[in-house]
Amino acid sequence: MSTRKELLVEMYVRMITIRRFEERVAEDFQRKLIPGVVHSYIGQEAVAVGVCANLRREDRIVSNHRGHGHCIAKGADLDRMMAEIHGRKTGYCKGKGGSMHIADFSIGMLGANGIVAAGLPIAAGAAMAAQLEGGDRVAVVFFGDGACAEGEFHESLNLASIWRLPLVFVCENNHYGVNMPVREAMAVQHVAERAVAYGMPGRVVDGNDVEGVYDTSAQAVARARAGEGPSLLEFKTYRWRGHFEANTILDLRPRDEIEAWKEKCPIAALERKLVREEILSPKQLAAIDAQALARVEDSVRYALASPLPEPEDALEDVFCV
Amino acid sequence: MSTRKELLVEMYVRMITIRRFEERVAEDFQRKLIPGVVHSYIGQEAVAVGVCANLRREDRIVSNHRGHGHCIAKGADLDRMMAEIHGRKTGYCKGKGGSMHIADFSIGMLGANGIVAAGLPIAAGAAMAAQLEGGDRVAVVFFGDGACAEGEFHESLNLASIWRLPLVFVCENNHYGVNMPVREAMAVQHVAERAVAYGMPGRVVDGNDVEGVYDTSAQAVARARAGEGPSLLEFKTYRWRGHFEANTILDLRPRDEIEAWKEKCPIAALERKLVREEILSPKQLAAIDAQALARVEDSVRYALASPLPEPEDALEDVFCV
Amino acid sequence: MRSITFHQATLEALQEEFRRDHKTVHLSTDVPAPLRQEFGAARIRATPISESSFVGAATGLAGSGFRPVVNIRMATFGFVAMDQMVNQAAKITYMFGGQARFPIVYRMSVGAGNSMAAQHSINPYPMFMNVPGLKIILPSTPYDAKGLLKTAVRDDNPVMSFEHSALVDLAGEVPEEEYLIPFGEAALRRRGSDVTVVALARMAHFAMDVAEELEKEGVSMEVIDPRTLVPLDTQAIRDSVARTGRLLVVDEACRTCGAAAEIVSRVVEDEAAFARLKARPVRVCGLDVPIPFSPPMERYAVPDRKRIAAAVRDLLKR
Amino acid sequence: MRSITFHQATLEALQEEFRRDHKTVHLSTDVPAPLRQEFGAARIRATPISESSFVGAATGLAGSGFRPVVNIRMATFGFVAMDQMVNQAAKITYMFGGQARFPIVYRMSVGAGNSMAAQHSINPYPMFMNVPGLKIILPSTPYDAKGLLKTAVRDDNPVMSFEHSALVDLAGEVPEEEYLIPFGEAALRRRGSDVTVVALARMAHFAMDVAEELEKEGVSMEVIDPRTLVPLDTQAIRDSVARTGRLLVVDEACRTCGAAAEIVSRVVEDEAAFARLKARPVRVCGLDVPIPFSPPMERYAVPDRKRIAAAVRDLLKR
Ligand SMILES: Cc1ncc(C[n+]2csc(CCOP(=O)(O)OP(=O)(O)O)c2C)c(N)n1
Ligand SMILES: Cc1ncc(C[n+]2csc(CCOP(=O)(O)OP(=O)(O)O)c2C)c(N)n1
Ligand SMILES: [Mg+2]
Ligand SMILES: [Mg+2]
Repeated sequence: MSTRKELLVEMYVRMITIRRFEERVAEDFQRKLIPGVVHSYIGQEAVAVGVCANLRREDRIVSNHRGHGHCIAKGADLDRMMAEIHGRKTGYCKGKGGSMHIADFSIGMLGANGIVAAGLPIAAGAAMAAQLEGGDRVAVVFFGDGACAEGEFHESLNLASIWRLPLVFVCENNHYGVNMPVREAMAVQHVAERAVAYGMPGRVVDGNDVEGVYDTSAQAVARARAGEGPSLLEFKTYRWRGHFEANTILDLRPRDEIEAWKEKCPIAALERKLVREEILSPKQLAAIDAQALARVEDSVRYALASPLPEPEDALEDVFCV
Repeated sequence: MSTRKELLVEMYVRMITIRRFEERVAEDFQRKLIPGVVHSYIGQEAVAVGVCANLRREDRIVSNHRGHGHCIAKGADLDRMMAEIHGRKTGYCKGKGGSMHIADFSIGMLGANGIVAAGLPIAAGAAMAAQLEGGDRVAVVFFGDGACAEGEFHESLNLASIWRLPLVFVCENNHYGVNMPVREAMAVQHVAERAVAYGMPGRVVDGNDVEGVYDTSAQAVARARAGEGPSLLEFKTYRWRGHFEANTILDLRPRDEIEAWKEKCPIAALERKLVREEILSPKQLAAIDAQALARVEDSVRYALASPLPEPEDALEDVFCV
Repeated sequence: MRSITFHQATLEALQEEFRRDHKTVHLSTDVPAPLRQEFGAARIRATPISESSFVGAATGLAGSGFRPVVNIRMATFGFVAMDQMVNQAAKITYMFGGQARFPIVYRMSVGAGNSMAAQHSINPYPMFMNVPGLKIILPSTPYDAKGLLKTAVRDDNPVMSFEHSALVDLAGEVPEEEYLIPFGEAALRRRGSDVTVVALARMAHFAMDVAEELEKEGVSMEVIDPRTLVPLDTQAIRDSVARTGRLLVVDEACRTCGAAAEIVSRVVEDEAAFARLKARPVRVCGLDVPIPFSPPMERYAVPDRKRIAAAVRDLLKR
Repeated sequence: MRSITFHQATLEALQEEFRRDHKTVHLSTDVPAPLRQEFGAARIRATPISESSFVGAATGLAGSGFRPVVNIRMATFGFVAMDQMVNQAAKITYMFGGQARFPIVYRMSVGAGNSMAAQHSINPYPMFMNVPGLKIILPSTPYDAKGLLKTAVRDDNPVMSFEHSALVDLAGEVPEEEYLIPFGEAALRRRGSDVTVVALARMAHFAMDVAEELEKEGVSMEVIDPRTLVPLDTQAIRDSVARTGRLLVVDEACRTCGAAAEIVSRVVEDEAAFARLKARPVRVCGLDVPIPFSPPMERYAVPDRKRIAAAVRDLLKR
């Protein structure tokens, strides 16, 4: 297969893995196997995958509360992710972080974050590190439309632009921050319009079209690698499930809006394309899907077979020694 | 005299009063009569005066660390200002606030502020109050170019725009935040370019031309009164003195730049105009100046004749009862 | 008497106060539907996720004659608006020489117990106790929550209401008739003669359970719930210790520089209480660690009934 | 030995550490010229006035293998970046299960005495002591400032250095040779047998003056300067109190939930120290008020030598 085709297949593998992972997490959460809260990435898979397909292992990403997709797209290990989500000792954070705080520094995944917009300054620091290192590493930060109202959005875009940091700002505009529609949270139509306030390029792209996501972020990443500075990319997308897997917050979004977006499923779209362009047959697709599902099931088995932390483990890691 | 002429004279009176007040404050600070620090407004008089000439007593303003000019322009009492700056019991804040925290709620001056950009959200609240009151009151907030890098700048402009608050954002771009040139603090040329990120009008104006300041802010104030929402005005100006009256921070700005801006003195420009258009004779100007000086001298006498607070007064006003 | 939940009690408090005073306004990222319905979108505002802006706006509103109630939701979200609370609202009355009133209520939910991990399980009220100019309430029952919150809305100063997330669904008796609870009056939850246990928020319930349990062993525990931390009813605590001779303070917040340290200090620095102490005062607090996610560790990081009982038994050995 | 100022000592500390480790970087709104000259504009960055962004960037730098030093200047400016310190940097090592190191130094100047009024005169270190995951140093001499700051730069965790503005120009002996001061070791400033005075930052100097004065009255004061608050050398303080039987804690920070409350609590909850106490422990702290501007009130709001001496005399009456 040509490189482009390989890329599409590879992206498909990642997307379907995220989907199956998230479905299982939601299921296990409803079955009360998972403590705390989890924010599902279902519906937004094309963004994480399309962006991260441009990244190398040594590039760094910073994520937000809805971070599972970013982790998987950057190459995180499903077993250790699932173990962390289940609060096991074998998890990425030894059970200290849970869904909202998964990180894998060895693959440049600098952490999910429970505070809206808090990842942006951290990513600016990671990009500054890349700049000081002198190579062509880049950093990418993922955040939602809701985060764009926070001061740290502004401060980080400003800092990145004046220092020409090799940083790509990826706004996943899923049209809501919890139940607040983004059109009520800002007086402009697109988040990316704000790029002009920082003298950086801004792009608005269909976030459910993984190829479009890939191509747009390829440009931004290339620009960053070339030392030409940051970009602001806005990917329009939608989350299929409630704000998080818990019934403490009602989902007030219109039913038909949700259904309409499900019709625009990024995975189904890619499947159609792969079949249409005869890159993969429906049978091959099914096999990949089955494999992803098996990987996810393995990860659950791994998690459930892993020990819970000892209570006294709580005392460790406050400081590193 | 026609209204326009009266306006120019009135603005001249205010500007020269600010100038003489600030000169005296600087002098008394150097003579160690004034405790703490004071941030001089000299050079920027046209901004406060041009803007506030559009305001009514019941309109509200919020100021920053460089607040004396805003106070005087809004109609504050020189005696109580000077007494406060000298830490006297008769001062606006009973000596508790000093130069950086002068307020006079009775004339809608909601306070200077020692924290850069902290006044912007407070002003948004004052504007929201005006909106809830249902009349046509407006709020104005003054801040420097340096404040535009803070998150609160962004958050407040966003909040004001989505709620169409009757608020005028007045950026006094004096080209530096302490020694940081604004061109290094942002990647765009004008602060006002950022207005597009909030769907509000932005204007860049010569801040040393009081008429221009007046006319531009008249439009913004009218817009706010009409319920059409906020505006971002940027007035280019310059401070003549160091960041504050204390030698703990060096002034690293180029000497010739400072001198060049002194040539563009907003008061001298207005004086030339008043004489040229035969609104006032040089003699009348001198009389007004002398009167302003006398008012300032009176205020110093008032301050110095006023008692210092008792030590135990420190215990009062933590809470109001 | 009828029984309602903590959540309902706080909602009722706001409804009553918002009916009473049309200058009240409400700001939060998620709008409480009953308030929006009754008082309209102008007074009950849905804000973007920009806490500094709407916490700061509350100060401007208050300084302009309104009485804002800001629901920050989880206390952790308040850190991005910290300056507007501790450096502006807390100091502004004082800095301006008392010339204006700043009636603001900040509501924040706190507490561990739901596996929300380090950022979402904090109890930061001790940090705010160190900031003069903020009143602080910490109710543990629906009754107190309603009465204190109503008082908070009427207070002319910034008041922070910390509400433990594990108590939200707790039901308790609340009269139909209106009432207010003054600040600075501790609730004596249980009389006892052997030991004074000062227990905050959720810990007050744990302490009551332990008191019942230990009664069987012949231990007579006095349980005091301060209810408000600023002002703190120091006298009630000192008097109690002067009677029992023993002090245990139980707080879920982190130990170092916590509320418990303050309470211990206020007791021991009092001549009378100090003279009567039969044993060293003891603190049972949250460990000095961020709250871990996984339940076994999370449970270990905060006080439980067992730890409280053990501390009481140990105290009585002396 | 040569004598240099506190300011020079901290500058030297950074110069030495920045020479030693090229992964060190410096972020601040105003650039220290000697550092910029020696280490260049890439490592010594002038930031815009946007504290959240550069305090947060320090975390990203640290997580990427660098060792940032952030000079926030006045501690009060740190409140706009509070989340990045207490909710990110402090918790991140823990939340991520210790998989990465976050060596960050935050420098903040604190303290009243210059008529800078409420917002610019604060001592917020007690607030940060309540946050697990932050180490805290509070030097009072040029010698300590240099030795502790060097240790801070080499520490693999977030360290906050609080530096009292009134001490900046204080001169003191500092050796030419390199040295480090470990965290958690209090300095015994003066041996004495009648009373233990634990005094923080500027107050350590006041306490020494008072000790000299009271010596004439036959009073033997022991003066302990903890130097680091997290970790705190609890043992040294307890041991001293066990010897003297009397404790006075002097701190300029606000009293409620302050460092003094923590120190008092750590002493009284210790069996041995409690048993030896001859008198109630006493705190002399900053009043629970925002710092007022005008000098007579400002002086009244913070402890002075007279108040310390009076407290010692009073303690010895018992
Ligand atoms: C500072 C802060 N405020 C509020 C919250 C609560 N909160 C968590 S996620 C969220 C919505 C975020 O919306 P968006 O950025 O669009 O991300 P999405 O959930 O849509 O992916 C909110 C309000 C928080 N975590 N942090
Ligand atoms: C949050 C915060 N950071 C830093 C400071 C210190 N500071 C006081 S004024 C100032 C410069 C402000 O520049 P600008 O906004 O342009 O106002 P100007 O002084 O030029 O009038 C700085 C950095 C502060 N007061 N608050
Ligand atoms: Mg969203
Ligand atoms: Mg400026």
